[in-house]
Amino acid sequence: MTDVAIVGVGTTKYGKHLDKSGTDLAQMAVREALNDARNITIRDIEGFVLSSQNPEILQKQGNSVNHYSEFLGIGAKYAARVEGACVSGTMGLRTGYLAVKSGMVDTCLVVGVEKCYELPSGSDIMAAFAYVIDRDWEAAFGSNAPMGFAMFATRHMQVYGTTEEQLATISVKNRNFASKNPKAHLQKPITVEDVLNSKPVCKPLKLLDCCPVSDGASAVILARGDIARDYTDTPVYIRGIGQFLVPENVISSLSDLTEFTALKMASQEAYRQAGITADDVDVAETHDCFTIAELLEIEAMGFCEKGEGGRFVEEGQTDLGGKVAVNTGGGLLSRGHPIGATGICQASIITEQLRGDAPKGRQVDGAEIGLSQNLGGWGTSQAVVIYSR
Amino acid sequence: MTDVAIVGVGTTKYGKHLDKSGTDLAQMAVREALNDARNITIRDIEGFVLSSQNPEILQKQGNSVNHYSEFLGIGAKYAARVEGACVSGTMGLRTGYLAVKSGMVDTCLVVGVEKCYELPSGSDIMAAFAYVIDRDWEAAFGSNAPMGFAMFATRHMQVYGTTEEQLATISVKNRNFASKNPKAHLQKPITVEDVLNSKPVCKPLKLLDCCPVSDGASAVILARGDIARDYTDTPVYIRGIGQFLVPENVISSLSDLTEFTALKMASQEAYRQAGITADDVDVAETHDCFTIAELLEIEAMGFCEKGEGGRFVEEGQTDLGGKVAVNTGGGLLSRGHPIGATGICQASIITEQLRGDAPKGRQVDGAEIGLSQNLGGWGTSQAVVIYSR
Amino acid sequence: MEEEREIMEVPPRYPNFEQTAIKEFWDALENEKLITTRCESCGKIEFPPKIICTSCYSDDMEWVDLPLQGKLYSFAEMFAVPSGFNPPITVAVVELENGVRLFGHVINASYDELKVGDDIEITFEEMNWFDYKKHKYFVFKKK
Amino acid sequence: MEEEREIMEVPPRYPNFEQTAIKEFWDALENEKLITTRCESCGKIEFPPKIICTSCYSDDMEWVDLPLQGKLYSFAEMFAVPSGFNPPITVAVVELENGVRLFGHVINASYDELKVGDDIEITFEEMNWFDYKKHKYFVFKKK
Ligand SMILES: [Zn+2]
Ligand SMILES: [Zn+2]
Repeated sequence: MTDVAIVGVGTTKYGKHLDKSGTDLAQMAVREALNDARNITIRDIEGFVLSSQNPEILQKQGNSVNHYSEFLGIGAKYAARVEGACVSGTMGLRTGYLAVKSGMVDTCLVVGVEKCYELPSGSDIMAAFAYVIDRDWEAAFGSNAPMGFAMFATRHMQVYGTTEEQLATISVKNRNFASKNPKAHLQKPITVEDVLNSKPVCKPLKLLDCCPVSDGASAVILARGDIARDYTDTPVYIRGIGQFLVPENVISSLSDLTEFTALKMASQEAYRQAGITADDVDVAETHDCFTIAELLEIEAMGFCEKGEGGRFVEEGQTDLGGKVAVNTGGGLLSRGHPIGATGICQASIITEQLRGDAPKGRQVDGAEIGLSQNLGGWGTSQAVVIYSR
Repeated sequence: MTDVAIVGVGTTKYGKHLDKSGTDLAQMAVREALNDARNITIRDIEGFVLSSQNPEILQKQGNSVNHYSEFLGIGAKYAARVEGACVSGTMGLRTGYLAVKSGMVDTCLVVGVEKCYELPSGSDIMAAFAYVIDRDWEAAFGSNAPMGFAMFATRHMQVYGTTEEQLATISVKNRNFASKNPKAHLQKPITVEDVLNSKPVCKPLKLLDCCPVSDGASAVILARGDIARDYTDTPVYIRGIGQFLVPENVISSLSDLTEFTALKMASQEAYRQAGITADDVDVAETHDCFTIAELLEIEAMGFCEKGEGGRFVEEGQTDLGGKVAVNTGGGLLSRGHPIGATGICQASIITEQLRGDAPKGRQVDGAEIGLSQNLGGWGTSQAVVIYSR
Repeated sequence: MEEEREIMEVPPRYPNFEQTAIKEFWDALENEKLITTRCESCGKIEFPPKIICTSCYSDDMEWVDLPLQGKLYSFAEMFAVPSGFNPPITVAVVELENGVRLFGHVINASYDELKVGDDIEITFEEMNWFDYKKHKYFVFKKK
Repeated sequence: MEEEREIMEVPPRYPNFEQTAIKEFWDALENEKLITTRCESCGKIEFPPKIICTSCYSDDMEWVDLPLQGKLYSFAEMFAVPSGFNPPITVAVVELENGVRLFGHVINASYDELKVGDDIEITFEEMNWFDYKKHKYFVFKKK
């Protein structure tokens, strides 16, 4: 079967876009992706995947793939809106990848978008996000996104001795990267003390352990490997995609709250397809919706041993010059997390890294193998992508 | 690439299931599909696609693919919730097909489900359905599903002389089929007069030109063609799937309100893949959400000429013994339309036909080539599947 | 014979007239002017208005007036309507002289009084919106 | 330093206690009994209760009592809570003696007073629900 390459990427700034609609943001991201590629117009693209998590509640708009197709001017012989809560972006990327890989289409546009600040208040936005949680068995009792990850944090801390300071290190590192990314939502550097002193959201997690709410859109154009160079001199190839969804959704149904079990399986599958091991990864964008998530991810993907994540980040092994640079775009923690867009943005950041186009202070020297990892639910739905030039 | 076969199908009765949740209905459909196949348990299935249109609004539940995975007990190495309004089911079927076709998984469960009657009133349900319409440029002025199809009906009637009696014929035929389908929502036979005398919903469409609101779930198990006979003696193969989404969504943006332009393209693609023409189709399940829709579909798919649909149905060409039997399961008009489930149910009805298992009065003698057609939006998002033994 | 089926709510009627990249459009309506965007790069006139051309993807968009005359392209009469409206409502798609099509309410004719091709004039009326205020929007009048 | 971020609403709290295939479960709670389903075919005990076994797909399910003793598996303390709750709320996952795990509120301890493995007793308290009435649900008490 054909290879699949990324031939164009685009992303809006992430943040509060009060004067832009979801379709405005999507148009801006796609415009950038079309300009990033060459010899391609919107009419040349055969497939269209839209990743958006909850436009129904956030924007009071359904049938989003058709709604967006009108505003993007795209006609498509394969089209789908793909949703899996926070992993919507990479689920969509993988679905577009399958459409190209299977020969169904030669090119596919994958757009991730979330428009949150259209709702009148922060409370309404948080209520919208709580829809991802099982309604009857968990959300009914007040559960929200920080809660589930705090449960992981508590148990990891008590079983392995992980500290709040170690978690804070992750937030500080990612903000430092974001300070060099003009498209990041939060760009002002912070210290470990800032994180520790920020107000509690859900103990043991504090405000600066949590990603902000962001509007934004990101887009990638996929093409068959054998025509990729028609559209760019620097195609970035998808070498493997692993995914796993476990039959666990309510927080009390999860088999182990010290690890992302589904991620172990997804990453092993991605490595197998790409013919690599964790040691080969030079740069990774991971799903740090909360600091504890990044820690669990570097363990599950085998960058360090289980339980060793705290020490590993403390040693700077996930910073530039460490064993593997993690979240050089600023991560969800600082770049922001417009839900459906996140997985697509990760792909665009890895593309920039593998082209060698990231700015000083963020570029990983000689990066050859990139990885992106995106999750949904309580880490119960996971996807990992491996990329190289 | 491998062939893809349907090796098991299951569907709940469609109708009001006041004491069943969406997950209850999905379990019931999957149980039937597992029992319909052999040598397979839920743990043997590698992929999982969930098609559900609007559980966010209808059930106040997001991340549905993970929510359902827990209740279905399915772990999956490819998983996605696929949504495209009323075409969600066939979008999901095609996405599962791609996952098998590309070699990513050997088997894939595709489940379509919609639970509507959890909302407290019919008004709330109708409000939920109106989310599929463009919010700012159409729904804001009161547009609803019957409205868009009534616009097609008006223009088709004025341009081609199609009559309300001809449209009524479609509803009568489909109810007659439904009277022999114990899983149909509405089973009591009706007459042309009943249709003409039913109260106006949106002129020129009356209540019996419109499908009811239904709860229900349907499931199919897909397998690689070379292992299909491990699971059934009567695999039904997917010979082609064509899809088209046009960049038109607001009713005033549609280029032609006398035809389903996207369906002409989707059906031609499906025929091309299967190596057939419209004349080869023996039995078709089409998306008759409103009577006018079935008429536009038989024209767009080439069963008759454009503008000739009214005469064609009047002559009984879409009934048993006619040129092509259409909606032998009762159609959306009578079987019901639990949105995300519809495309999957169509596949199960065609499977039954091609196995020769439909009851007398519904079975098409010697049916060899089956077709299902599903749409979203104002017919602007279309999918067509061709099946044979 | 059939079970009774209640019909119709609708999502809150939503355009935000202040926080939008097309505020000019809503402001113009308040002054009974109907405008949309034209791409300065390829000339495409689009409705609804866009910030980027859906054809050539230029972001060089200008506001232009739309003609206030057109012909009836299709129509329907809604008996089941969302709360906030009084049934029946006649709605239509109207094709303007420059080919642009609009969707809206017909204020002076019912279904049986209309036929495809009828001459239509665009005028303006106040409607209820999500902000619980009345705002002007265009409507159709059979000539 | 950071912009202020308001937190938390939640969707309406929803279980429908009448129109459900697991009415026995909700009725039992009203009587301060905690039950769930056991598959008579393979013996699997599942929580939440199911109408069909997620393992062997039998629909031969029986109601069984759950033990009212367990150990703290993990916990958190929510300072930002949906309307209808008073922060802070301590929440936990508790593993019962038979291995089944439950999620709920801890009513007699804050975060700093708890550790993984603590002995927990299940008791019952009234909570507000979507029907604007109070209904009993299980809660956790540190021994
Ligand atoms: Zn242009
Ligand atoms: Zn069992």
